[in-house]
Amino acid sequence: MTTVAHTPTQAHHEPMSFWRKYIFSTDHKIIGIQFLFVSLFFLLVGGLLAMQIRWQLGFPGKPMPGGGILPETMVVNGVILPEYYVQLVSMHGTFMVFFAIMPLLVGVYANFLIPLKIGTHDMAFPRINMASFWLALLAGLIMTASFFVPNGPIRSGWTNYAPLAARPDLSGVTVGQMLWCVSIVVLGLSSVLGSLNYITTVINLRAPGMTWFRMPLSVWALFITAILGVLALPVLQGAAIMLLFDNVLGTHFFDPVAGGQALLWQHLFWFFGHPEVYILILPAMGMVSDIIANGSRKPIFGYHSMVFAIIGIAFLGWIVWGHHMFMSGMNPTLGSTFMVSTLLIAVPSAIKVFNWMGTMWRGNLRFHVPMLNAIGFVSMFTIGGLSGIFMAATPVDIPLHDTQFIVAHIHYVLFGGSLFALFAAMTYWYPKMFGRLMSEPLGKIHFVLTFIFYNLTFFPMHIIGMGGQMRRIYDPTIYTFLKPQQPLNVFISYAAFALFATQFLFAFNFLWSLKFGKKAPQNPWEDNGMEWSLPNPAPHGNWEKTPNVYRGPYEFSAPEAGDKDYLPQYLKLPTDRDPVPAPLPAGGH
Amino acid sequence: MQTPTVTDAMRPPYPAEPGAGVYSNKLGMWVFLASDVMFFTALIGSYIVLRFGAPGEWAKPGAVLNVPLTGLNTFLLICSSVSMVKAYAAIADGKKYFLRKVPGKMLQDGGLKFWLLVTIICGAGFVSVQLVEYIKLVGHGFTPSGYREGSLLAEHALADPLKYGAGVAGLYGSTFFTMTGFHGFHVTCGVISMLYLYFTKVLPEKYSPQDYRGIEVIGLYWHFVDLVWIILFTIVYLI
Amino acid sequence: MRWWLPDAGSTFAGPIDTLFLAILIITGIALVIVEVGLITFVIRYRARPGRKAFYTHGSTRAEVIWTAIPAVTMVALGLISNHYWVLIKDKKSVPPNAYHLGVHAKQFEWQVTYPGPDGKLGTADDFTVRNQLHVIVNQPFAVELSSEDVVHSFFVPEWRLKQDAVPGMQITAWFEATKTGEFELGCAELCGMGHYKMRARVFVHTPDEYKAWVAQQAAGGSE
Amino acid sequence: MNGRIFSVVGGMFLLTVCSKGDRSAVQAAPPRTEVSAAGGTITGKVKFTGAAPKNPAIDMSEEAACKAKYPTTPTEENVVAGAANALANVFVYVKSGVPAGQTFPAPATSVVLDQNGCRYHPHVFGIMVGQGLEILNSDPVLHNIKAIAKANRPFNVSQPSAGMKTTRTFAAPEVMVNLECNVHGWMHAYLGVRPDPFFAVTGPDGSFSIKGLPPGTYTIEAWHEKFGTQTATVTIAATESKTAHFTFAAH
Repeated sequence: MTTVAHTPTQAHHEPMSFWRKYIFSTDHKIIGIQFLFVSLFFLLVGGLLAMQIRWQLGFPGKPMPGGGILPETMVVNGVILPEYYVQLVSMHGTFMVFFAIMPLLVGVYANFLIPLKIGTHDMAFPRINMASFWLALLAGLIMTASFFVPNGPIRSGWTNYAPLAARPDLSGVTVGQMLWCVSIVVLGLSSVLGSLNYITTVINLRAPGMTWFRMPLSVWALFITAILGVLALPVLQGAAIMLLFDNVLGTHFFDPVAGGQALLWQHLFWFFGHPEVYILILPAMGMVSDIIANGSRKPIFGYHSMVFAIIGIAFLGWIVWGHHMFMSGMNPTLGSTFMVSTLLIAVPSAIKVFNWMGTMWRGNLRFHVPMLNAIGFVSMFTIGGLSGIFMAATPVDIPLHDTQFIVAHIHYVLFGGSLFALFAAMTYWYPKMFGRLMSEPLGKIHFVLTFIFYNLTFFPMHIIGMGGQMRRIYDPTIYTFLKPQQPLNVFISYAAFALFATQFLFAFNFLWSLKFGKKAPQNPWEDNGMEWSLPNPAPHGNWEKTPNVYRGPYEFSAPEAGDKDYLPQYLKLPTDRDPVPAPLPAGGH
Repeated sequence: MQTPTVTDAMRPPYPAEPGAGVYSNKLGMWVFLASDVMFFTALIGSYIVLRFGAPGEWAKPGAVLNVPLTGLNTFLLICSSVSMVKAYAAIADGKKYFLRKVPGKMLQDGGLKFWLLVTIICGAGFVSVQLVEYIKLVGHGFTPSGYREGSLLAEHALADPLKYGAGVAGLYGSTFFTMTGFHGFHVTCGVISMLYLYFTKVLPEKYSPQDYRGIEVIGLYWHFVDLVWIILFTIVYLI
Repeated sequence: MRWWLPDAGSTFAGPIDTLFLAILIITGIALVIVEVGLITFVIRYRARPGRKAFYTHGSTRAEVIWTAIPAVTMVALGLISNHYWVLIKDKKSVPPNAYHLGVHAKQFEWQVTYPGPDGKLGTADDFTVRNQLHVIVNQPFAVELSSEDVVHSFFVPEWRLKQDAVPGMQITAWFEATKTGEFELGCAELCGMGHYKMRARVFVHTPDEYKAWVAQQAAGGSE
Repeated sequence: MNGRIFSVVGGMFLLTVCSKGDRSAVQAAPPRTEVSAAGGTITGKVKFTGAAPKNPAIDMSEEAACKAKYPTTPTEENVVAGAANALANVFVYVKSGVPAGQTFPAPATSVVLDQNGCRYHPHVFGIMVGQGLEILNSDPVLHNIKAIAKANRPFNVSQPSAGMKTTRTFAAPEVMVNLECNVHGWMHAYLGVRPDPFFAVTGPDGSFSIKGLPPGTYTIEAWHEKFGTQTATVTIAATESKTAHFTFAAH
């Protein structure tokens, strides 16, 4: 009835060459899948780096198995060198945050889900969307290249604090630092282009009937995340450019000798940093809300408060960055204000956790693999959120800052949070992407093993963090106050190796089901989302005619549904009237 | 796939309820400009923090930088904004594409082709003046890392450290070149995109009063870049 | 094996440990509520044939409850924490009778400057020792932190004291050791390849031991 | 449809995993002339006047492994005075006068710099351009060797455990390249990089000898880390031995 004037060229089905259809495709679903495979590769790279870190912390000074293949600038007689260790730590953080979790959450699921869930053909700007992927891949290649340049990659942590990162003579890193900065600028551009695409699509291209409060929480979360991305990434680009100029042009932004300020980098980085960590968790929260509602066969508990909680988190996220810098020599009164805002931001997260539990309360719980992972997310994210409160209370942050306690908090929120949600999301929308179902038993085994090994790996980190083990130290055994807890380091390393091995179960399940997975029925999870009105895998251009939306996304076990316990948004009941699109704005401008 | 009926591209697609009421290209450009505002906030914010936290006295306005020439240059950029508005008005109000005689009016009422060309020329002029300014400054010894030893400026700074802000010349150079450099980069991108639009859309007269989105979007970008320059000119050159 | 915070070694440790315990209890309760809730829901409400989920869109009363309780707890926590934060970190909280030492952090070592017999820092008789911090027990000390190259962080776990040493800034951190003996000072901020090796020994003396040490150092000998 | 995606994306994986750069950059050995075994020699003694300043003691109590290697408290080696005011650790080399066009092959054996007892052995030494410098760590303790050089590329290598060996070469002549360890602030070594073998370091008795010099007039320079440099000119007619003495003023 109403169409967008410039639907993509697939309108008249001229046969597109292999290259146009799969490599340089402008179809949001193909771009989502491209992001998926590239991000999973970088997730593997990040994991390999983590294993070397765990080897060094668990067995300092002992030759690492397989260490021989590394050049002698990194490993001598199999023993990891300190400069390579700080490179491992820096690159593990950089790859996981920028090239694994962020693209997996935003690159894959914003691209794949938004047009499908709001009932439109494609993104507002398909070509820009394609550019966003290729820029992200380019950024990843530049960052990977920094391993193979003289002096290797950066050595100043993924946070890249200034005087160390700005002075090659102090850090010993030359080309690697420049590549990091360039890669971050390119990634920033890719992320900004992607985010402006998602924002325009959600605002303008919603199907008739898909009002703001009929949008599923996953689309709300991805929409708010896109806003965070559009406003946060450019600040990091600016900071990275200043750092690049400090290294290359001899500028003095962060060089205290010539009047620059070392704290300036920390302020810029964390002003971006905190919205960034909410970019890393909000999409996970959104997708988990959808999956838990589906698994519980029950409408999400408190839809409106969940939406305002997401908006609350996003807004507060801009005024809390100082809690990363309580110890940095910043004025203590600033510490007090940032403490208050940080403590307040715990409230929306609490609201979300209780609402997820409210959804499961008196539900009819189906324990498919996505639901298991979603429950894993809720239980683990709770620990992550609560351990954040220890650092929000400034006096308690004094002994805990920059120790393994912070590392535990990061991994409980990022691994226990985003990665569990990603396992759920990947399994949940796998049929929509590839038309086949991932194996259910294998998925369950993977979940149980991951849940166990994950906790065995990261919970003890709280303990050694309380004991005072500092972050990013190459060999904890040279400190007498750390010797008594070295057995915990060894234990964590073994658990981490087991956790890494378990992930191959998921990888095998993922790749094997591509070809041999069970053929997926039309609506395998019996869900209400708009995407399930399309065949699996969804065709190019999605719907022939823009569908209508008749109700909210969470009408599970609705009385009108009769015997079935779900009521899809696109299903027209006899009592439903076709939605009339909003009147056009006057004058057309 | 249903054949797309050509509706007025300028209207936003029918959102389920009154959304922003802005067609997608313009909304996309507004969001991009928001991200660019954050980018310049990072640079200008750092400039302010560095300047107020600077240990020594900042260089006096006009000591190193050529304020009159840049003032003229700023005027040139403002004119290019005015000509951009004229170009937009020319196509939005259905005026002819090129110059047409208007009885009794001295300057014909120019169309899109004329005014967009004026904008491009002014923009390119601005960038080239800035480039010449850069070359002259570097020649005098003003580099991103401060005053080059043994250069003309270095001697001046020795002679009168207060006026030339000798103590914080490093910061002065760094902030000046980064901010104005990236602004210049944005202006260059604007000029290139206008040239691209000029040859692929304006000359073949693809725009019409029903659909002139490209002009409006590039106009938005141009006014943004002009606004940023006005801020930059004030805080870098004038104070 | 150590399972808890290091032993208390300074006047800060008491309040910080109690606050840590209080937060542990609050978060512990919240954690138990969530985890036990999840487990009971998983068991009680699992899908059984013929069962239908309870159709509800939520209840504002519940929302108000689990917004107000966390908010009130957080504000209370904030007020208590701020009291100790100002006590520890505020410049005006440095006790007037504190002994001042100069700690200069450099890539991969701590250079500690002692006031020497005349007790005043910055006079000719000051002497500097590498990687050794000597203080008197039950006597407030103020450490003036400076850094030569990159950001380091002065961290003594037993004293619950951590403060970054930032190049270009002079930051004072005060403490009052309550236990004699030998402890360790580590660097908590990544400062390059030797970050892990920036270890200095900390000696908490009785007043006369300290005087003897200072005299012996001033005479130029080393132990 | 899936098969295609799978194979395509597999291809992309290979694209992204670039092969490791080629490690062994073989150095092309330029053709060089042999040094005539006969030739002149320059010997001499280096003394200093005044009282030898006392070398500050090093407090190695933080590195038990190094402290154990010293019966008495070790001191820094700023001024190593031998008998009768003889000055050791003076780097004496031919600054100019080597007939142009004559190049000397870098010896195959490399110079060994040993880190033992948290000190560099030798403290001052010379090396030829292109000759290997083998840095050995015989302490079970982390040392990082930071070479501060202007003509050559600076490097900063770490050796966390005993038995580690790192080899470096220097491409350009430079007097002196400073070597230091950031973990032990007192560790310093000085390394003179010369294109020719005509250099020597004075022993405990302050004597040095430079052999194999073709006839010509040479300016000899003596460098000491604390007392600065002094020069002398010597003319070698045929295969004869000349002497050149230097006296530094102690300060």
